[in-house]
Formats: sequence, structure tokens, C-alpha cells
Amino acid sequence: MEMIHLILIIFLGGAVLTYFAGKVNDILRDALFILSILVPAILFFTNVNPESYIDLSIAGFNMKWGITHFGWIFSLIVLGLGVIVSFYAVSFMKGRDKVGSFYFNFILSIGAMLGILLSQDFVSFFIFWEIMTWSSYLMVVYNGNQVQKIGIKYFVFSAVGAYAMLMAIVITHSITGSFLITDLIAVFPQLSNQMHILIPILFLIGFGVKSAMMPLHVWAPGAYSNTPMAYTSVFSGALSKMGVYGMVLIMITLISHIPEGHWFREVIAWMGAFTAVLGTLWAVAQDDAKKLLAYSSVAQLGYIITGVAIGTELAMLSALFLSILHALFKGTLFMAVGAIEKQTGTSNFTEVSGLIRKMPWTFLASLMAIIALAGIPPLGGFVGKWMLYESLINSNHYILVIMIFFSSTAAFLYCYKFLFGFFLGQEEKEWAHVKEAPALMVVPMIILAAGTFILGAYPGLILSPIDAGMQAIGFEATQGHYWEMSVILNQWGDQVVLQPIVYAIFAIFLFFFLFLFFKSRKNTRYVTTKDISSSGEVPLEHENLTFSQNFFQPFLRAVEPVMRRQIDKYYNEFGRGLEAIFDFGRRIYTGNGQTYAIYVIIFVIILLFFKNNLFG
Amino acid sequence: MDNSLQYLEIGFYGSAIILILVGLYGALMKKSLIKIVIGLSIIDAGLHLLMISIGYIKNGTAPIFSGEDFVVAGNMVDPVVQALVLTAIVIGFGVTAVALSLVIRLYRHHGTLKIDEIKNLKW
Amino acid sequence: MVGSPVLFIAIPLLAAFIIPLLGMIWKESVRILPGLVLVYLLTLSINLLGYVLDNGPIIEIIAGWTPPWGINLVFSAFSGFLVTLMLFLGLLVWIYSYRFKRNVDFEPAKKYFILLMMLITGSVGIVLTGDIFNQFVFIEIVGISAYALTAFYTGRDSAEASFKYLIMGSLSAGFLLLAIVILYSQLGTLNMADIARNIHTVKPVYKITALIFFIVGLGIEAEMFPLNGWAPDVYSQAPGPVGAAFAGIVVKSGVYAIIRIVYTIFDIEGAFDFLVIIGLITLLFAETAAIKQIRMKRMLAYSSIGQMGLVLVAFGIGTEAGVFAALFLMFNHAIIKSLLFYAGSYLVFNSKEKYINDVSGLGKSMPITSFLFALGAFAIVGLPPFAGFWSKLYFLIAAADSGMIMIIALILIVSIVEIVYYFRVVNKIYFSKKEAHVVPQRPTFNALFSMIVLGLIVIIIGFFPDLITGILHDASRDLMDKTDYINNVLSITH
Amino acid sequence: MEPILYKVFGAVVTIILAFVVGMTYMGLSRKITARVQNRVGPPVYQNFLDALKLISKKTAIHHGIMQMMGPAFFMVTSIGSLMFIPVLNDGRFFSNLNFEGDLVFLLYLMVFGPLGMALGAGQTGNPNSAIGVTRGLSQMVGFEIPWVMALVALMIQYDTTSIVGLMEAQSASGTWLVFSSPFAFIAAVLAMLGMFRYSPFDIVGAPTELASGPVAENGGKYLFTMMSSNSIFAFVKLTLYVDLFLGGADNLIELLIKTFAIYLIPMLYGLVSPRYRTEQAVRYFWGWPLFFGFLAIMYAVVF
Amino acid sequence: MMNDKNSQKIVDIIQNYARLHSLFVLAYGTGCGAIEIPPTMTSRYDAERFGIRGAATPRQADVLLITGYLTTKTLKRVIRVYEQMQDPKYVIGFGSCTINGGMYWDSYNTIKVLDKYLPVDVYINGCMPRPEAVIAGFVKLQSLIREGKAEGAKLYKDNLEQYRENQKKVIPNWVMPEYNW
Repeated sequence: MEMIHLILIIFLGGAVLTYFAGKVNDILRDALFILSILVPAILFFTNVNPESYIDLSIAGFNMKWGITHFGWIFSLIVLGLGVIVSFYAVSFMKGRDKVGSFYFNFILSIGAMLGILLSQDFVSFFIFWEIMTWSSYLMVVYNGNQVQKIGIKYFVFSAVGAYAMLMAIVITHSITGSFLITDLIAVFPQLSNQMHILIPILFLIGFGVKSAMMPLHVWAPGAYSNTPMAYTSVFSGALSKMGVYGMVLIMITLISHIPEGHWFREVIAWMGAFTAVLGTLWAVAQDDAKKLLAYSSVAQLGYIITGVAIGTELAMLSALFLSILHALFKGTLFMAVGAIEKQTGTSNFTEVSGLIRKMPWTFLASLMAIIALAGIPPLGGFVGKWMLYESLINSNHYILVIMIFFSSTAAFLYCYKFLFGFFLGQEEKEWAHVKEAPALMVVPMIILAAGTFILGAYPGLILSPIDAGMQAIGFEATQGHYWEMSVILNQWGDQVVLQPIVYAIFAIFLFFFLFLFFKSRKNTRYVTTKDISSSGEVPLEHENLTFSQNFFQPFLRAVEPVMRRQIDKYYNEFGRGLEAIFDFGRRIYTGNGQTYAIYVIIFVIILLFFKNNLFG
Repeated sequence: MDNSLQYLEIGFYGSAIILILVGLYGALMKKSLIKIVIGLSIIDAGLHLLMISIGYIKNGTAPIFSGEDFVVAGNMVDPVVQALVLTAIVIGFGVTAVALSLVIRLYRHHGTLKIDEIKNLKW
Repeated sequence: MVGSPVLFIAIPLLAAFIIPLLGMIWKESVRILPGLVLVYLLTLSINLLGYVLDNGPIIEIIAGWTPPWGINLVFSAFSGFLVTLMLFLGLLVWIYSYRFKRNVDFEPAKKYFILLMMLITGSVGIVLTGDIFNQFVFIEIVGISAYALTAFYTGRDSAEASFKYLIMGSLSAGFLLLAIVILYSQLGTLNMADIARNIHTVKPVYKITALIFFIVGLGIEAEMFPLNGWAPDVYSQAPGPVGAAFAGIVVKSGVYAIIRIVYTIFDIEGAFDFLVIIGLITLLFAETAAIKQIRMKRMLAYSSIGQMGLVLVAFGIGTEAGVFAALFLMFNHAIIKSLLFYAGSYLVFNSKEKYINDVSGLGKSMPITSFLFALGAFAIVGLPPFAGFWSKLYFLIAAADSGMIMIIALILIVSIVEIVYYFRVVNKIYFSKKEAHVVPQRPTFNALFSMIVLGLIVIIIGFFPDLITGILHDASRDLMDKTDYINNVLSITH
Repeated sequence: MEPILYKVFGAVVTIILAFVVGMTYMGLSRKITARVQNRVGPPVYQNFLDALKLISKKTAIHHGIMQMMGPAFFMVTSIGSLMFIPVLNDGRFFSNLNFEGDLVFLLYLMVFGPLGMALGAGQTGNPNSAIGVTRGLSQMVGFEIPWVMALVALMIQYDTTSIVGLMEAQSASGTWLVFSSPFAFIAAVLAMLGMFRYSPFDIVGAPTELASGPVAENGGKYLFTMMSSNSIFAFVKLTLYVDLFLGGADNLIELLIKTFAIYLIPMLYGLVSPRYRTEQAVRYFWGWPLFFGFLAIMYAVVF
Repeated sequence: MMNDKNSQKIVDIIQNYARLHSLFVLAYGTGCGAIEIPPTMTSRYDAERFGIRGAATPRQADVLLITGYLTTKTLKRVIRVYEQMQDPKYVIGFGSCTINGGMYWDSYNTIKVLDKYLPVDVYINGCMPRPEAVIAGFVKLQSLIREGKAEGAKLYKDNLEQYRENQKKVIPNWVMPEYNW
């Protein structure tokens, strides 16, 4: 048996077995759950060689499975994040009901994502895509609140995307007679103009939905925030990257071969930038951490999409680097929110505050992730952002630079809100009992957060596989010095040397911190956050002095004209209008048997009347 | 062609069509269930008449072979349509019977025979 | 060759008459006998199908009259496949309704099984016969037994539904008769093959008028818009298994009849386009009506109508790939819709109004039924790795190869509507609070068995579609080859 | 490659220079403000006294670890960004790390400080601090945009993102960027008004309304660290402006003159301005400064 | 080294020099005296030339300026503010009311002698004291600091129980964190 088959079968069988093991024994179930992600991951990284394929045929469709160097980058995200989060999930799900179905969907979606990366033909690509979609859908509705709204919205948008993709696939097949991705890429330049536009647009819709691109993003906030946080890490970190993967693989390779490609790139890049800006603004306005992170994910994917669309070497490097990094820090943050929610029972900033002393490790992980998210050196986020800016400037997209920078700056607002809302501020008595999350939850967070740090100092670790992957999809090999040292360089030869920066900054930082801390520890004591200067008043225990309502109200007032127009509303109106039309349409079934009989006669008369048009 | 026979033929077809139209009127316009059933039966009757008329040949003999009386095949009326009509009549009878039993059920259930008032199931 | 196609008609018809007699002796026999009959017929049809696939179609002549004069039965790959499918579904209906409720009285059971046998007789007859008037007779048999089965429960509005069905059915029967008369008056024959051979000699006016009357006459059974007003009422009022039988058996025979008429008998190209158009309209109206339904079975009914519209579109493509896709769609629809009806009827079993809301939160108390319903929902909207996906894919490929891009887009949009209403129900089942007044009804063992069989088929075909594609290819090739059909039938001598 | 000790020594001298200059400028600003208000004002070295006092004051309490880390973050940022700024043209002694970073890097490094301060302020639990922080961050989003636009315009004009590169370009062409791309300068200067947080953009730490905002809970060493970081940071910003727009400085005297000239702009503007509310401030930055920013970019693209 | 007396003395001198030239004043505007603070700080009298400037919060302040009478109600806040200030810290009693109650000598809800409750380093008498007097008071405080005699905070720490006793006499609902610098 081929290793790829084995891996996929372990995923599938593991999912089913884990589900049924839950009926027998909880520990067995947990162990099976971790194993059925861990084992395939190990098998995959040890035994599957990139660029070696197997052919098989199902139902008359020729399929080709195997991983490209390019897909390998994403498999790193999927499996890496999957394995780490699976440990977290065991602890997160302890004591909840329907754990079995959670594990089932978890394993299945990880397997499906790997399947997407493995499939080199459209049929299996689509199959895995849909499995991924419905398994993640079942996660979205897992909690059972607002399923009819959020769940259906997610699935409808996913279906729109998937069907657009399916349409492109069948059109492709009708033209090329083949489902292999390489065949489409080979044939594409010779197609008609109409197809040059139609096929990329359809694929764009398909992948744009999953990667939450601007007009198609409305499902994301609800879906991300409604999913159990253990899965949202994967959802936002890995699953949305499948859209990016597809976009790079198909969009960029396709449209780089056609004359109209330039315009496509522009449009997508602009959409990505708008996604980033609006996503950020909306994130700033949220009071719920899950929603905030969800919008933030939308915005971050906006950067990635922009990078992908620009499509120069550096831009692509940055997009892929950011993809990996986004998986790291957003995984951490969602896990942190999950830990907080598990410990306190809420994820709302207006309710929780001052957890820093209760959950210091969670705070540390969040802090590092936030710094990475904000793109502040020395953590990895900066490297990605830097490459993005450089590539945008080098490719003359000046306005996009401004937009991305704006969104990146405005991101500080919600970054601060996240840290302040949960960890800083008043320590209320209500949360005095809160304890640090179990080690099984904290350690994965710390591992991921440490990953952002390592990538900040040594981006070369990940940039070299990325470069190999990019060569696989037709980019030229980048010069070696991108990663030999941790120097990053733009096309003008301006450079940023990372290691000395990191060391220097940390040396200074440590010095000052130690200076302040040890110098004053002898005669410094901790006072509670009630002990503040508030006009001489002594705030009592029950008096809540936390500032968390209308947090960025002045800023939001300033950007109010932009925020007022919600795409969501238009979609809702559209949906409601459609349903009204549908409702009108079904009134044709009046319920009166005689009317139906009259329909028969009318039908006959119409047919007879138009018989020459119809049958002539 | 004999005039009277032509008129007869027109009479056959005409009355068949008139019957069908009358039946349609009854089935589509009348509000009473019973009348609708009657209308359907009249349509059936019209159709049967139409079929018979198609098989009719002037001066034809009955398509019956009995004993040694050998009849020229070309001169007998089409036996097939007659067989069809017989079958159709039987079927029509069955349908009418089911329809009438349903009417009884409907009347018991709804207390009315007006089809306008029997529309619990709609949309 | 192990048996004759005529047995498919004779045995169940006979069984229908024997059941009451046998019931006088041994009451349990009214339930067991149909099962035996169906098992026998199913094995027979599978055997015959195997034979047919190797050796070409079996033409059975009734009463020694050779075509074109006598009635003949044609058991080809196409019709044989459909017959096998119908009998299989019939068997499942029997298993399912063997003990639908925990205690069923003798009298209703007797009537029920008599009517079911007649229904299967008629449906199988429609598919097998090679004579248009014979087909008319079978349609009427199906009709009468269907009216009666619809009105089976006296407590509901079933008589109303049945009466609507009856009005439309009789009217359409009239048109069917007219169509037969027209053809007969022009060609003097009732044999399909003979008509097909000589149809080009008929004047277009007659030909087209006859086709129209055929379409109207058969469209009722095939749930074609706007002739499908009866369907939602009937599905919602008939007993659960009967709904499944309608969707799986009756409608299939109706579609078969139309397809036979369009593909084999007539040579009018416009009919294919007409099928596409009318299929699309059917699909559109049905799916959009389904989304606003508040009653479970009406929703399933509209969905069923929509699926038949899709099948008609697939047949309207007119290529072999299209026929293949259509057959696959029919197969999947039969399997999945039966599963949905089976599971759905138990979900709303104790609810008087059969509201969709009443299924809320039943995922806990009825885990297997709920799971199977969800499975069916996932499959019918075409999610891989379930059976429905492959048929949809084949259909889209066939349509795309014929250049119907806008139609693909339309159908995919409608599919999204379908997703919405099915997923709403699934969400309700699993993720909503239980309605206080609903008493969950655990399915009986036999019902569960039939559901699980269907569920397994859905999954197995989803993973291994190759199991079914071979025979579908043969069947579609068989339907496409018109001259072969004519030659096969007309070359028969004693 | 110079020996590492030479580098370290240079860095220490740079830091001390920045501290002294920054503190002196702040003292000067107090003096000038006093003179403008027809007062005598404190001595120029007043800020050093303040700093000395603050460091000698007891810091007996803390509200948690972030309160200590916040000022430390700020200091790291100030010193860190100082390291990447070329203080003098061709000044090897002051060169530090400035060949190893670029403008984008600096931009991001420079926002780390406010964020760190904000975290420190958040830990104290004083609602006034948090309110001040939200105002500050909002304003930051406001002024960063024209500032970045100005920088992008410069980058386009000379095809480099390196500060050293820009300085070399200026000395090669012989004209300062303030003349060769005036709109960028205008946009940058308008952004600078917000950056220095003088009036009218001083609502962040409104003393009576917010009890001095983010620093409300910080006295003693915390305040000292912030104050000194602030003065170093001021020096960083001024030097950056000088490097970018005024062709850098060849010696320290020139540096002092140029930086002070730049420093006068926000200070004097502040003296005659009332205070903006936050949203007014944000909208202010998205008005004319943004317009000039666009103009600058267009100018850079066209020429 | 640091324990060496001489070097400690030098450090003290430097520190005291810095302290006395950099007085951050928290003006607790309790009474009518607050009206005299603005002229003191602004152009006419310009206290900033002595390094005196306002502080917004007690955490940053060196001098607590009690401007006028203190009611029993505000006393608690004033004590709280004083206790929140960091060492070294000084109190200036401003106006007659802080000395002996002034014109409120027989008021039922005004405290008469501030020194009973907080250790006052410098009194400025007058009703109202003019800005010149205020500045004179500050200069006095500066000279006290220079001489190392402004030891109010130490006094307060040493005699905390006595002060507490006095404070609790006038403040019935005593809810206050412990003072343990």
C-alpha cells in the first residue's frame, strides 16, 4: 500500500475509531485522537517525498496524489498546527459533551486539508475540499448557538465558493478533457478570452470564500467565534490557508500566463488590501475576543492575499511566510481565548479583566503572539510585514502600502484591546478564583508563541522550504543569502539584519527590566489594582473601575463613515428579498385541486400554442 | 362519399369533442366535488367516442370471426380501438369508483363538497 | 436465462389477489407473502440483468402475437436496471413497513400490501412494456393504487391530497389516451418499436401534438412543472414508506415513460431542449418552494420534485454522458430520498402537524435515525464522500461538455437553496433545544434495518462509485441506441 | 569591522548624547514656553533636576510586572531606534547599527514604545490610564498615515528604503529632500505635530481630565524611565527628520542647530493651539496631511 | 562604599538639591484658597522658575498643598492622597484655616488643626495668603529640605498610631488600606 493511502486511511479510520472509542473509555478516546493525528503527521514527514506521485482511478476519473514542494509548506502548517492543537484540544474538551463528534470532525478536517494538499487533480481536490468544508461546518454549529444564522451563513458561503470552483472544474474538463491541475495550467494560455476571464474568476470566488476575501468574508466572524476555540486555532490558522494555497496554486499560476493577468492581480491585491483595512476596523470595534480575533484573521488574510496577488518573488515569500506565521500567532491567540473561556466562562472584554496574575503563562504566550501579530520586531511578524512592504513598494503599489500600513497600525488598537481587556486593568473579585489553565493547554500555546520568536530571529529556517516550494510553482530561485544568515534584503539591496537586532534589543530590554525589578524589589511591594489614585477615593471591592466599555469610541467615531456601511447588511437584505420571492413563487401551489387541473389544461394550451417554437 | 355518412362522421367527432369540452367545463368550473367527478367521467366518455370514431369504417362489419363467415379484413372496423375503449371504460369505471369513495371521505372529513373549501394542504 | 420478464408483472399481480385469500387462513401471511414475492423477483431481476448485460436484451412476447401486433415486454439493460432498482426499493419498503408501527391491525395491513403489490406491478409494467397502450393501462393501475395508498390514513387530510392527485391523474390519463389515439390513427400500431420505426412518416403536426399530449399525460407521474401540484400534498399525507415508494418507484417509472417516448419513439430534437427547460423550471419552483416549508414531508416532497427536475435536465442534455448522469441521479435520488423519507417519518412520527420544528433536539434521543437523516441530507445536496456527489459531478461534467454553462450556474445556485433548507433541518435535529411536547418514537427493528441498508449504500457508493458506474454505462448505452432497440423488438419471431 | 568595544563605546556615547540633548531640548521648550507666556520660566537644566529627583524618589509600590516592563519596553524602543539612526553623516563613531536596518524597520520599532507604555499603563488598573492609552493609540493611527506616506514618497524618489541610502542620495544630488520633495516634508511635519504630542494633540495625558493619563500611576523610577526614554525618543525623531529632509549633519553643532529648528515647529505650533478631541485629531491627520501625502507620492512618481 | 557616611552625605546633598529644585505640587483644592494657586503658577508670579510645577496624581507629587479648610468629609480623601504619595513627601498647610480653623473656628464639620491629622512641614498663614506668601512658603520648604529638616513623612511614620487615632476620631467609617511604607 502506498504511504499516502495509508495516511489518509489512518485519518479516516482514526476519526471513526475515536468516535466509537468515546462510547467505551475517555482516556482511550483521547489517546486515539492524538495518535490519529500524530501518527499520520510523523508518517507524512518521514516517508512521503515531495514530487513523487501515485496515480489511481475512481469512477472513471484519473486521479493523481502526491505532494509538491509547494504543498509541503502548507502541510507544515496543517500537520504542525494540527498536532499541537490536538494536545490542547484534549484538555480543552475535557468534561464537555459531544466530544466524540468534535474529535471526529477535527481529525477529518485535518485529514481533508492534507488531502487537498496531496491531490494533484481537481476531482480529489474538490472532494477533500468539501469534506473539509462540512467537517468544519459541523464544528461551527458544534456549540449550538445561532446555528441557523451563523452555521447556515458559513455553509452557504462555502457552498457558493465550492460550486464556483466546481463550475470552473467542469468547464476546465470540458475544454481539456482532463482533471489534472498541471493540464489546466498547460492548456490555459491557449484558451479563448472568455475562458481566460471566467475560469480565474470562478476559482477566485472559490478560494476567496475560504480565505475570507473582502466581499465574501461575512461568514468568517460568526464562524470563527462560534467554533470551539480548540478548533478555531486550526480553522483560522490552517483551514483558511487552504484558500491561500488554492489561490497561489491555481490563480497565480494561471493568470501569470495570460495577458489580462495583470488586471487580475491588481484587483485581487486591492481586494486584499480592503479586506485588511475593513477587517481591522471591525476588529477594533468588537467587544468579544473571539469576534475580535475573527475579524483580525480576516484582516491578516487580507495581507496574505495582497502578497499573493502582487506575485513578485518577495511578495510571494512574504505571503507564504505570513501564512505560516499567522498560523502560529493566531493559533496561540485563539487557544489563549479558549483557555480564558474555559477558566472564566466568558470571552467578553467587558466582563473579564486583570487576569495577568492569575494566568501568567497564557499572558506571556498572548503577549508574544500579539507582538508577532502587530509586526513589531524582533518577533517573526515583522519579517513578513517587511517583505510585504518592500515588495509592494518595489512593484509600485504605493497606495496599497498606505492601506496595508494603515491597517497594520490600526491593528495596534485591537492588539492592545486584547491584552488589556483580558489581562490588564482592574483585578475584580469576581475572578479571584481563576487559576492558570492546565499544562496541556499552556504548553501548546507557549510552543507556538516560541515559534514566532524563532522565526523572527531565524526566518531562514522556514524561508528555505518556502523558496523550494516557490521554485516548484515556477518562481526563480531566490538568492541564497535570504536565509543563510538571517538577513533580509529587498531588490534595491537595502537590508535588515535580524540577529544582531534581536540580540541587541533583548540585551537592552533585559538590562532595563532587571534594573527596575531588582533594584526596587527590596523596597517595592505589590499593591492591588484597587489601590490607585482616584481623587483620594478608596474604591471598594465591589466597585468596578475597569474601563472596557466603548473602548476605542473616539477612534470609531472618527472612522464612523466607513463602518456604517456593512456588507453583512446587504447580504441579509438580499437573502430576505430572495426568500420573499421564493415565498411568492410557491403560491402557485394554491391547494385547490381544481386549480391544479386548470394548470394542466393551461399547460397543454401553452405547449400547443408554442409547439413550433418548442419542437419545430 | 356519401353525404349522410360524412355528416355522421362529423357528428361522431363533433359530439366527442363537445362531450370532452362539456366534461372539461364540469371538471374545471364546477365547485362541487360530485360534479367534478361527473365532468371527468364525461371527458372519458368523449374520449371513448373519439377512439371508436377513429376505428370506424363506413359500411364496415363488426370485427368478429365466427364460424365459416370469412369477412374481408379491409372492410371491418378496427378491432383494436374497440378493445382499447373497453379497457379504458373499465379503467374509467375504477377511477370513478375511487373518486366517489374519496368524495365520501372528503364530505365526512370537511363537511362540505365545495372544492374551494377543501384546501388544507397548500403552498 | 432463469425466468421470464412476464413474471415481474404476473407474480405481484397474482400476489395482490392471493393476499386476502391467504389472509383468511393465516393472518401473518399478508405481511410475509409480499416479502417473499419481492425477494424472488429481486433475485430474478438481478439474474436477468446479469444475463442481459452479457447477451443483449430479452424480448418477451405475450400470447404469441409477434411485434408489431402483440404486446411485448422488453428487459434491456436500461429497463432491467430500473426494474431491479424499483424492486430493491420495493423490498426495502416492505421491510420498512413490515412493522411500521408496533402493533398494526390485520385489515389495514392487508389493504396496504395489496395496494403496494399493485403499485409495484404497475410501475414495473410501465418500465417493461413495449406497447404504449399497455403502458397506459399500467399507469392507470399505478394511479388507482396510488390514490388509494395516499388516502390510506383516514385521520389526516389524506383524502384531499388523494382527490387532487386523482383529478390531475384522470385529466392526464385523458391526454395520454388522446396521444395514443393520434399515433394509432396515423400509424395504426401501438408497438413502440414499430412506431419508432415509422414515426418519420407522420406529419409533424400530429407528431408534435401527440408528443405534447404524451408529455402532459406522463408528466404528472414524473412530477413535471406545472403538473406537480399533487406531489407535495400526496407525499405529506401518505404513510411514510409510501412517500418513499412514490419517490423511489412511481416517479421513476413516470420519468422512464417520458424518456422512452422522447428518446426512442419520437425523433423530435426540440424535445430535448424542452426537457432541459421544463426540468429547470421544475427544479427552480420546487427548490424555492421547499425552502419556505414548515412541514417536514412537504419539504422532502418539494425536494423530490426538484430532484426529478434535475433528472429531466440531465436527460435533456441528450448525450450518453447526460443519460449516464441522469441514471446515476435517479439511482441516488431513489436511494437517498427513500432514506430521507424513512428517517424523516420517524423523526416526526408522533408530531401531529409534522412541523420541521418538532425535530428539534432529537439527535440525542434518536441518534441513529437522526444520523441517517443527516447522512441523507449531506448526500442529497451532493457533499462528498457520499453517493450524491458523484451523480452531481457526472451531471455537471455532461452539461459542461454540452456547453450549458449558464444552466450549470443556475443549477448550482439552486443547489445552494437546497443546502439551506436541508441544513436547517439538520441543525434543528442536532443543535436546537427539544420541543417539550414531542415524544420521540424509536424506530422498529425492521425499519431501522432498511434505513441502515440505505445508509450503507449511500456511504459505500460514495467511496466506491465504481460499483455502480459499470451497469449505468451499459444502461445508458442501451437507451441511446435507438435502432438497436427497434431491430431487437421487430426481429423477434417465434 | 571595528572592534566590538569600539562599537559598544560608540553606542553608549550616542545614548548619553541623545539623553542630554533630548533633556536639554525639553528644558528649552519649557523655557521658551515660559518666555512666550511672559514668564521667567525654569532654568534650562530643570529637567535634569526633575530626573535626578525622580530617580532619588522612593518607588515603593508596583501593580504588577507589566508596570515595570512597560517603561522598559519604551526604553528599549528609544534606545533601539536610536541605534539605527545615523546621527552624523559619515560619523563612524555614531554609526552603531544603522547599516543593518531600514525605514520600515524603524517605523515598526518606533511604535513598539507606545505599545509597551500602554501595556504598562494598563497593568496599573487606573481607568484614566487606559482611557489615555486609547486616545494615544487612536492618535497614533491618525498621524502614522501621513508620516508613512511621506516616507514612501521618499523611498520612491530615491529607490531605497535605507536611511543611509537616502542621506547619501541627498549629498550626491546636493539638495536636501526638503527642497526636492517639499510635499513629503509638509506631510511629515504635520504628522510630527502629533508625534510630539504637544498641543493641540495633548489630550492623551490631559492632566486635569485624566490625571495625566497613561502615567497616572507611575512615579519615581517609572516616571524617570519614561521621561528619559521620551527625551531619547525625541532626539531620535528629530535626528530622523534631519537625516531624511535636511541632509543630515556633518558635525554635532550642525546637528543641534538643525534638530532644534525642527523641534521648534511642533513646539511653537503647540503654543498657539487649543486642544483637539481625539476624533478631531484623527480627522485632522486624515485631512490636509493626507492630501499632502498623496501629493508627495504623486510628485515622487511623476518626477 | 555606599555605607560610607561621607559619601552618603554627598549623595544626600545632591539628592536634596534636586528635590528642592523640583517640587511637584499636588494642589488639593479643598477650600477657597485654591483660587490663589493659578496666579501663583501663571505669568505674574511664575512659580515654575523655582522648579515648582503641578502634578496630576499623588504618585508623582512631592508636595501636598492643602489649600484652606478641610471638612471632616474631605479629610479622609486628603489622608488617602497623602498616603499614596511616595517618599520623600511634604505637606504645606495653606491659609489660616489649616492652622487653627480660621474663620471656621467654631464650625461643626471643619477640622481645626491640620497638624493633628497630617504632618505639616510648612504653614502659610493669611486669609487668603497672597501668591507672594505662597512662594515664600515654598522657599521656606526648600530651605527646610536643603537642611534636611523637612521630615514630615518620617514623623508620620513614627507616630502613625497617634495620627490614626486622631483621624479616626473625625472619620466614622474608616475603610482604608494599611499604611506601611
